[in-house]
Amino acid sequence: MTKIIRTCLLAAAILAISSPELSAQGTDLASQTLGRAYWHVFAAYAIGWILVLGWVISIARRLVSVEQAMKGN
Amino acid sequence: MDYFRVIWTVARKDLLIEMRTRERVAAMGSFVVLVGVLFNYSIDTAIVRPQEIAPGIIWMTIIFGGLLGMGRTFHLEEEDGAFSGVLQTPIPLDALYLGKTAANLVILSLVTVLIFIVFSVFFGLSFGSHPFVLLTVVFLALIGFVGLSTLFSAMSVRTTMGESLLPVLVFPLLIPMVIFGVSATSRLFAGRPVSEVTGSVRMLGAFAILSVAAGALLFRYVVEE
Amino acid sequence: MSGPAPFAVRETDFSGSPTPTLEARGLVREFAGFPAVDGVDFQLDAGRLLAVFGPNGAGKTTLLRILAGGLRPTRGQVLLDGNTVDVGDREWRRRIGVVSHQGFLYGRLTVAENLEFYGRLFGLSDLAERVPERLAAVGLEDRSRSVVRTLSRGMRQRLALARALLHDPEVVLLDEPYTGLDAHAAAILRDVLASLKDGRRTVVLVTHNLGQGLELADRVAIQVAGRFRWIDDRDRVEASTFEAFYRDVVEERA
Amino acid sequence: MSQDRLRQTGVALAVLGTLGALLVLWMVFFWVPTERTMGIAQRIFYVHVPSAWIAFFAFGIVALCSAVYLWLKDERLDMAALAAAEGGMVFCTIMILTGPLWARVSWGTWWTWEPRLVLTLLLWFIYFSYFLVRNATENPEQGKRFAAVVGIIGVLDIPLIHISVTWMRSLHPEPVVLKPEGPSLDPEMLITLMVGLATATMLFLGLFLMRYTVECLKREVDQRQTGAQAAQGA
Repeated sequence: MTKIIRTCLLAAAILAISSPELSAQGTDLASQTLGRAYWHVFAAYAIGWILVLGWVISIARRLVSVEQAMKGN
Repeated sequence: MDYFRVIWTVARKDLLIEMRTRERVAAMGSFVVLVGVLFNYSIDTAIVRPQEIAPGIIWMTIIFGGLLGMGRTFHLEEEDGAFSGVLQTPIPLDALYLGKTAANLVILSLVTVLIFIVFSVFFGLSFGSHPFVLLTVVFLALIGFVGLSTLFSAMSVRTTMGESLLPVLVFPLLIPMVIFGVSATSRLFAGRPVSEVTGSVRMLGAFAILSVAAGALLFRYVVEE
Repeated sequence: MSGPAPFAVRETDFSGSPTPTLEARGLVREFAGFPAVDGVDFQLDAGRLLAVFGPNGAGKTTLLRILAGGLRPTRGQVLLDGNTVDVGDREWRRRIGVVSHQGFLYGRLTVAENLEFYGRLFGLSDLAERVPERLAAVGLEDRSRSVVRTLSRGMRQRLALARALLHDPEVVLLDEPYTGLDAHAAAILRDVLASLKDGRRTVVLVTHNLGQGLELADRVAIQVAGRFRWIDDRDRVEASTFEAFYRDVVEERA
Repeated sequence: MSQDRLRQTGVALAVLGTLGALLVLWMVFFWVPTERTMGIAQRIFYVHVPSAWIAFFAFGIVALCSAVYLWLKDERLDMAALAAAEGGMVFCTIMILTGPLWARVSWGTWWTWEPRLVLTLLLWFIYFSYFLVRNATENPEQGKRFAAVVGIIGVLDIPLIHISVTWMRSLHPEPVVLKPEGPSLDPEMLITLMVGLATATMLFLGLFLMRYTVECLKREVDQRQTGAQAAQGA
């Protein structure tokens, strides 16, 4: 599971950094903050995905254990 | 009429016990004095004027010291199962809650008076020129605080975590009291006109009513088994 | 000193009503899904005493707490004179008295203050006469100003008894009242229990002490694992063989 | 609705929500224009605000179910409140963690006493104590009631907390704070935000329903087990 997540994160990072937005930007803002800003945006969405995914996994695990208990009886 | 007699009976009993043992007042009182001493050494009076940060410190002392005593509200009920006996009597549970809240309010008011005395003696604070407004502000805030902490101490005494649970439960809810209490007292200390604190007084009033009403409404779900 | 206690009953209630006074219908109480009381039914006429025997953990105390209105049954109901009573029913609380192995007393208050406090909560108005009278009945008249903490265990039990009966309850519930009593206190308790059998008071006594319960009972029940395994009139039970029978019921040989 | 239907609806909503979340990702990184004054970091907005919405929405469900639970004593209401609280806690955590990321870039500091930030932090702690009291009693029924009381008091106090923190800020204006939802929200930004809100709502409701059905199943299993134990013991 962690492998998949890691791969996804890497892929998304590459996509994000190579996005045309990055080069189109830089006129309005001091360019030295841009890389960091993208990193922050990326981290924010990663956090969102990971936490929701964590909740999904925890629900799924409880579901599996409950269903096993039901079969066991 | 009967309702108020029940409140009075419960409050009187609590105060009678407190007068006999002085457990809670002693604990809170010494806490308050010692905080005053520690506070003196925790700030550099050459840089910070005590008068400027006193309102904040006073309110934090009220909250920490108060919670120290409020957490014990139901301990005196638990020995020999006295509280189960009280629950077997035909009294309305909200009256029971209001009685205990009233007793707590009296005890905490005494401690608060001590806090103000300690801080004025130790740091030579002046409390401004509107003592009655200050009294209203403090009293309203105390009602709200006692209302919440009495309810939650009834809850925490029934959990496995006991009193350590109380701050987690109560502190987030105390933000209105801290913000408006501190703001009003610092303005009064600084001798600002009363019109600047009426908004705070109103908010503290809302906080007090909300806490006590919610406590009276929900108390029965906390003590019911 | 310990003559029949002057516990009066209000005359208006129970005027020989033919309906069962206290009734339980299918009482079930679960704790975390586990049934502590599991389908208890009984009817008890006014003025009679039901003794419930059972081993530890049979759910006797839970049953008593439901009857006392301190615990809501998961299913089933308690009826008094045919009317359902609910937790929080204040009229019901006014009519019952509970004696438990706990005294429900404030250790920091004096003997008289304890009774006065509870008397006020029950809304009694004649406390000035009632309290000394009741203290005399349990032999504590000269200790009324002592702080409860300083009393011996037996004295405290006697005070607890006076407290429970202060408001002249029509229904008295006793939970292992003999636990930890000295001989003197036990004698007083026996006298008080006997005086409660004035034909107008309904009593439920829960105990694992067969002898003391059987002595006074009109009806006898045996509770095992939450259920009444057996219930019958006292005069259908032979006292000499009851112990063996009880053991058979508990171990499911009967 | 039967339990199976609930579960199917839950799964369907969750799948829709996941697709929506992918769409939001694409929109955020490739489609939506960059906000002029706040720059790229403003894109955090599209995960931050929907999370905030869910955190408060879920708390509303918690409080409502808790109040009715105390009143009607129906176990299902308590289970619904629990499921909502769990989801609310997840989204509240997302909100609290993404907030500082944004603040760091646009305001130059990880934490500011921005009222909504403070309010969320306190909301998080109220959620936290909801779970704390729930698990800190020997009698689970009591824990459920305690949690319900916390939920109700929380929802009553939140408006007051909100007023006080907002009022506090008007006293001490922040140096650079610029409201993200200023008047100049581009239509693209608005669309992205709307998609984000819809996505979060679907995701939350779907997972909430799934969590709720799991709790129902759990209770069934518990009952069966104690039934079996009672039968064995008898």
